[in-house]
Amino acid sequence: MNFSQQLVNGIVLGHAYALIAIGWTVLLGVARLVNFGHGQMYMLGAFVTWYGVSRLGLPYFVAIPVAMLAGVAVGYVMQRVMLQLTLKQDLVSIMIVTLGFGYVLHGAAALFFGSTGQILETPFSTKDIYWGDLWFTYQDIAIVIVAILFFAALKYVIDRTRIGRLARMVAEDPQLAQLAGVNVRRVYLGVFAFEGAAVALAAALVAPRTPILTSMGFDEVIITFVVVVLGGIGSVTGSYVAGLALGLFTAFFGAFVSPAYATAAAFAVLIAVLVIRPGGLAVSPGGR
Amino acid sequence: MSTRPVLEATDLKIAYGGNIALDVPRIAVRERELVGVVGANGAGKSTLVNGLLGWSRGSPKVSGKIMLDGRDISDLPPHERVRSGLLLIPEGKLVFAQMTVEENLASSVDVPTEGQGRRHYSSEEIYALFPRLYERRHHLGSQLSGGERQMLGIARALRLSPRALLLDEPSIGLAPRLVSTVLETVRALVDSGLTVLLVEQNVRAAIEVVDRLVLLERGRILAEGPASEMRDDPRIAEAYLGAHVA
Amino acid sequence: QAQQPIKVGVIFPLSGGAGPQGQHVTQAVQAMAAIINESGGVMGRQIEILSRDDESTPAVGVSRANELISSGVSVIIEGWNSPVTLAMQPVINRANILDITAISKADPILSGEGNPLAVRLNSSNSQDGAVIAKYIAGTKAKRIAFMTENDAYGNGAQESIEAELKKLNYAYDKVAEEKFPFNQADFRVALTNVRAANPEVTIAINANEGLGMPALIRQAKQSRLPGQLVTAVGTVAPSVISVAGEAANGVIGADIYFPDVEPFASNEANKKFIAKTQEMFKYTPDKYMALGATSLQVWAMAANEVKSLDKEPVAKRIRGGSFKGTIFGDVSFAANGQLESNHKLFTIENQKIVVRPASN
Amino acid sequence: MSGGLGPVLRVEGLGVTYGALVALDAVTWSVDAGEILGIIGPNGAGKSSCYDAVTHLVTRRGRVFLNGEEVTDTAPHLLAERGLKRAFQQNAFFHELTVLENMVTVLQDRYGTGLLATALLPFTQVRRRADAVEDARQRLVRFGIPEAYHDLKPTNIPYGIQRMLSIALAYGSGAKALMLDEPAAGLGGADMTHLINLLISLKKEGLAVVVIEHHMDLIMSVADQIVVLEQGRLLATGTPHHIQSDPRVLEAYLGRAQ
Amino acid sequence: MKSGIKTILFAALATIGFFVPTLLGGSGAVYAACVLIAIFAVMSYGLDIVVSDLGEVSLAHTVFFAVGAYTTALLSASAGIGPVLSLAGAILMVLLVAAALGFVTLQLREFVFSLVTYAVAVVAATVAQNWDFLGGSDGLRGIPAFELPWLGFTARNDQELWPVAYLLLLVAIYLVSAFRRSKLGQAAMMVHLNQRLAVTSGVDPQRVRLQVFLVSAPITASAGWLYAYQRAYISADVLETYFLILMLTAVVVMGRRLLLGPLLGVALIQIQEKFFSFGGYVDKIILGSVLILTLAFLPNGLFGVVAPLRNLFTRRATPVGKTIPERS
Ligand SMILES: Nc1ncnc2c1ncn2[C@@H]1O[C@H](COP(=O)(O)OP(=O)(O)OP(=O)(O)O)[C@@H](O)[C@H]1O
Ligand SMILES: Nc1ncnc2c1ncn2[C@@H]1O[C@H](COP(=O)(O)OP(=O)(O)OP(=O)(O)O)[C@@H](O)[C@H]1O
Ligand SMILES: [Mg+2]
Ligand SMILES: [Mg+2]
Repeated sequence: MNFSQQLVNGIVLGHAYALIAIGWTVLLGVARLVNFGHGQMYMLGAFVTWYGVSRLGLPYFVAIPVAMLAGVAVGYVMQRVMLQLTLKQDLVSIMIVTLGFGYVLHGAAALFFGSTGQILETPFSTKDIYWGDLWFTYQDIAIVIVAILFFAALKYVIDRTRIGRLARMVAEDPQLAQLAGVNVRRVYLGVFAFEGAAVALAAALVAPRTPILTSMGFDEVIITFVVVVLGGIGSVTGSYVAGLALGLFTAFFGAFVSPAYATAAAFAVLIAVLVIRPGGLAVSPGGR
Repeated sequence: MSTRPVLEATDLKIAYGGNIALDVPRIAVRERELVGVVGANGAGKSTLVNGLLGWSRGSPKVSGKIMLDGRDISDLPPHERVRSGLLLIPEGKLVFAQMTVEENLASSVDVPTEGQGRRHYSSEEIYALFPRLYERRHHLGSQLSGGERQMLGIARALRLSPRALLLDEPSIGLAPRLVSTVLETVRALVDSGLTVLLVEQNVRAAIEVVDRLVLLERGRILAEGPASEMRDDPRIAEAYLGAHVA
Repeated sequence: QAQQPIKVGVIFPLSGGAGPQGQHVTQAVQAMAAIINESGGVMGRQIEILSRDDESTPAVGVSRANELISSGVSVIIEGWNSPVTLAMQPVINRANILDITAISKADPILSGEGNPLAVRLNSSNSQDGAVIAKYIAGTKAKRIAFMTENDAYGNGAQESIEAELKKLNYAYDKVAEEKFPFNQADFRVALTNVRAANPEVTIAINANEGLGMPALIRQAKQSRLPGQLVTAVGTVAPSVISVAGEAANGVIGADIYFPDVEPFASNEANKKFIAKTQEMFKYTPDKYMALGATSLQVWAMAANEVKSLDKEPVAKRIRGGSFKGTIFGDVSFAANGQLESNHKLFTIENQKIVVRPASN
Repeated sequence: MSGGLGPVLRVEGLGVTYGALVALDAVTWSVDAGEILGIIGPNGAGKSSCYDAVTHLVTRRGRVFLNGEEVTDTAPHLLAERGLKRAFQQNAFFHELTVLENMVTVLQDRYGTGLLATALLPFTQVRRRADAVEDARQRLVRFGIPEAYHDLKPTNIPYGIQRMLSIALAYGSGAKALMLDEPAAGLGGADMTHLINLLISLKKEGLAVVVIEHHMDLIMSVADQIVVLEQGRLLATGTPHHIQSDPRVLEAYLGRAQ
Repeated sequence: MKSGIKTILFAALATIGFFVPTLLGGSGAVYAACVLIAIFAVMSYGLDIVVSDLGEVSLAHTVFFAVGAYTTALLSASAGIGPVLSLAGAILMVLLVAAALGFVTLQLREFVFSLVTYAVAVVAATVAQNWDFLGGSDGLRGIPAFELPWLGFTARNDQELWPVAYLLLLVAIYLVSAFRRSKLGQAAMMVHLNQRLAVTSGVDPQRVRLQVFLVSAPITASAGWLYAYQRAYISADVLETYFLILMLTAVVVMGRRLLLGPLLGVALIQIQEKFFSFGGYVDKIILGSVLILTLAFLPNGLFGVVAPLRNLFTRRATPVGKTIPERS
């Protein structure tokens, strides 16, 4: 086994996981909403980027914001439809409605983009870096940098700014938030639009690593779920750490044991962790 | 004391399902006035103050016209009414449990710090009013005692630069010493320029501070008048001023 | 009554990851049906194709099979995923309808448990193992690595390659063996392990043509995997090459059907089939399509001969029997219903499959 | 009745800490059958924490005795089974059920049938259910919740009635010791009178009642004994009369003499 | 009293239900569809009491289904054991599994609970796919026909299997309704709606959760039991999301806590899939849209649309009568 190469694999993978999870971290932790269509939104982000780059001939850097805009639109529409459920905080229904959106997105994307595999090529993904025995791409570097910046910015916004506080107020008690002058609907719409943009950005960055299919998205939603819960619902730092830990675990479990059982093993560890610490890895001050 | 009403509602009718919980032809609060609303449990006091803001945890049907400083606000959603200076401190849950006292007090939206009759309260002023909150400022809302929550609820509303304040039973859960403190604070706030509609169960304490008193029963106004006159009203005296004192 | 068309059921995945291939196979069957109908049909009757989508899900496949059974089909041609085939077999068998498996590779399909009169056209794992083993022996490479899909197909394929190597008395070192799940798309971790073992030949066994195989080929190239990359029989179709792009160049594989290579190139039945498919669907058939079409062709030949549409006589004619003039040329079936096939090695050059002349 | 055999509920050296904050420190009190114990003290004195400590909802120091038996380590739901019931300072309901259903539900320990019995003897279940509904109605009325409110959701009835419902739910199918946390908060007029009558009738039944209250008229008129807490510590204990004139209590809690 | 009328009504409904396939023409496809609807409905009822009564979204019910199916397959195919004993075996096995799972998830709530149960399903799928004892990814074959020799009963096709499936369905529905009226069902509701109040009313939440699991799992497992006979082949695909989504959708789409909700939900989905299919993708769009539209715009579920009939099907059909309005 090549330890340093696996370390690189794990770090890149971990940042990719964290990046994919970021939208849901905000959604679940900050606004106490779930989105089981997250995986399909990821898929859509990847395909819109791909369509922009390889069919419309847009530069990668233009295709990314286009994909993010598409994500915003989808997120907005979803929340617009679910607003009543959201205001009622009917989580079980929200879970299933978002699952329904995932289905619709998958079906529609397959009809529009077809169901054959595609490669999303970017100026970074084709540039390999060989460093002694190590191999990675510029795309990998971009993923790590963007993930770190994104998480830092998010942490700052949620903890220190008014927008973050607004979202937390709405998350806890939307009706009480109204009395503080907060436009609750707008916050919900905004949080979902953010989720759409964030997952599209993640897709545009991470999807070039592997071929893309319109039927993908399942693994992404599961990984996200694990990251968010393991990180302690609501904790931005927690989900960064959990994402990184999951990436490293996947790499080293694959290296020492077998990639065949990596997912199952990750889940087994997750079960163990949650049984011992129901709140996940993060410690929030004062306890939740 | 000016006579122009700051807050005025006409033909206010509120119904839950088919049941009319409130039917008030006119109620008004003038500039720098402290109006008390009293009545038995279920009389519709909360329904009234919530209705003025268009806010509810249930889903009532509200009709009627509500004016704030001569401006019709009947069609505004609750958060817009809040932004234009009409503040409500509801009954029951008042604080964000997952936020610290400090965060609860940090302003959530842009409100004019000064404006037509609006008064801005800095955190220093707030902490001076409620020293206990200062001691607890790093605690989460969920860790506060009942009385501490009540104080934080009032303090939060003050931070939003109120023009008129709707207070629903602020004395619930307060130690006797604090009840008078809070009511005196409310009186002082009014004297310094605020307009307040106060719902209070503790009539004996309330009548000491209010300018006018409104007696609600089954959703209707039964009596209304200056505090000094109402004190002698038999309907008040008998039911609320010491009938049960042993 | 005699002029009522004969209904033929076709069940493949038409949606999902395997959807595109399933659609192509269905089209190939339709092309073959057109050819048969033009030449007089089966027992003087026309064939009508009823196609269904199994969504790669056994439960859905079973539903679809039931549907076709109650609409009165005389034969069902099915099978992309082995579990779907295995689930449908007992249902079709109980309804006493002939079941021809075109592609699914699992060995139990022919075990007789689900269907005592099973017929399958795609090559079996053991047939496939031999050709790869022979190639390895030919290269004299000693350091061999396996990257294997961790399921019945992948493990079976690897086993049969190793068994064939043993039969050849070929000594080698298995320097790495990486297993991964079917839907894996990121092989960097596994490749890092393989690369560290410095193999001379790496054998990739991955039937996920839409995702896994092209991903594996690309990432192997990018990570500078040393030695020769060899893919298991039938896992590299033109669609894989088109996704893998330039990274596919140099990869070695083996397969049983190449539309434009001898002996197929001059085979009249094959030429007709290719022409028809191109005419109807603007598409040059690949192996899977050829297998689907041949399933129908063989069934039609057998039914015409025994003058019956019943399951038993037709199945008995096919199992252990020989047919002349099919798309695959003159073919014969083993007694258990397995089509005997001929393998050819190929190399990918300039993103095209080039059959290696040395192999037969 | 356990009369004569010592206090129904006794706590010894109860202490609660939240992180660095000592919310309750070495508090001891007891209440007999047919007695009402009042607990008063400034906001944040640790009164509610004291209840949480008694009912084992927080980790705490000290010992708890119920009917003379030590129950310090008994699980919260078992305490309830043994007759120690409590209400919360914030109203607690089953929000999606109606008032009546709320009451029927807490009577399950008396009227509920096991799964097997329900499946095998459906008619018995139907009968018992009907009995439960009838009993629930009567109990609600007794606790001051008129029939008109029985079919509404708890949050849709006036706050004062909600308080009474909380008490009724806490009492459930019966109790030996009942702990109420500010039952009069938000009550006025006739409802207050009703509450006083209710407390007195519970007391007459031989129940041991503990009441946290800020409402001085109420507590002074019904309590037999009063415990005053301040900053987690016991400041004073005694009869209402005694407490009302204690200078420490006046200073810490009651404010200027009334 | 009213309950008498209700009993008669339900009996009539149950009798008519048996003849539904005949009324629909009695073709093979109809029987196949009806048997599957019955099996999947039973499967969903197990989940229903966890989702609707305990208020937790369990994603591990496919595991219970699979345990039922695999146990049956192993017992009947390799050990030659008949349906009655294989049912007993399946229930025994699933009780063990459910107890273990219930124990592990005692402390967990909401998303965390959902995730852990999902994790269990993924681990189970990996085990099923790789353990040769369970047939690995090729699955288990050779399950014999459903046969009760002492009754002279053999079910070789769906038509012959229908009485068994229908009986199983009736039993499941009856059990669920009994559960809801029992102490345990009420306790589950209490824990769901207000745990603190439940505790101070003498309910032990952890025990209730565990018990609900132990009631729910055998219901779902018995569906797996019959499914094994119906399909005669079991593989790891029973742990796939197909069944999970089917169950979840069925439980919520008609409106929650309706006794006949899961049955009607399953029927709706299966009928669409079997008789009004527009291909995988369009079907996905349809199913997704139905979920979105019903849950987002019909607060009482699809069934709320036919409100006048509702009282017949409500959970608390007992003499509390009209005094208890439905949750909205
Ligand atoms: N969400 C609701 N749905 C239905 N009816 C309601 C709702 N809220 C209040 N009501 C009814 O409206 C009437 C007035 O209630 P309200 O809460 O305004 O009384 P209140 O005077 O504030 O009483 P309290 O002093 O107890 O707080 C009551 O009869 C009550 O049943
Ligand atoms: N969960 C908790 N975590 C941290 N501190 C807490 C917690 N619960 C209560 N406290 C603190 O403990 C102290 C005592 O609280 P408690 O609720 O017992 O007061 P109380 O006497 O009931 O007051 P009130 O009359 O206002 O209800 C308070 O200062 C409160 O802030
Ligand atoms: Mg009120
Ligand atoms: Mg308290």
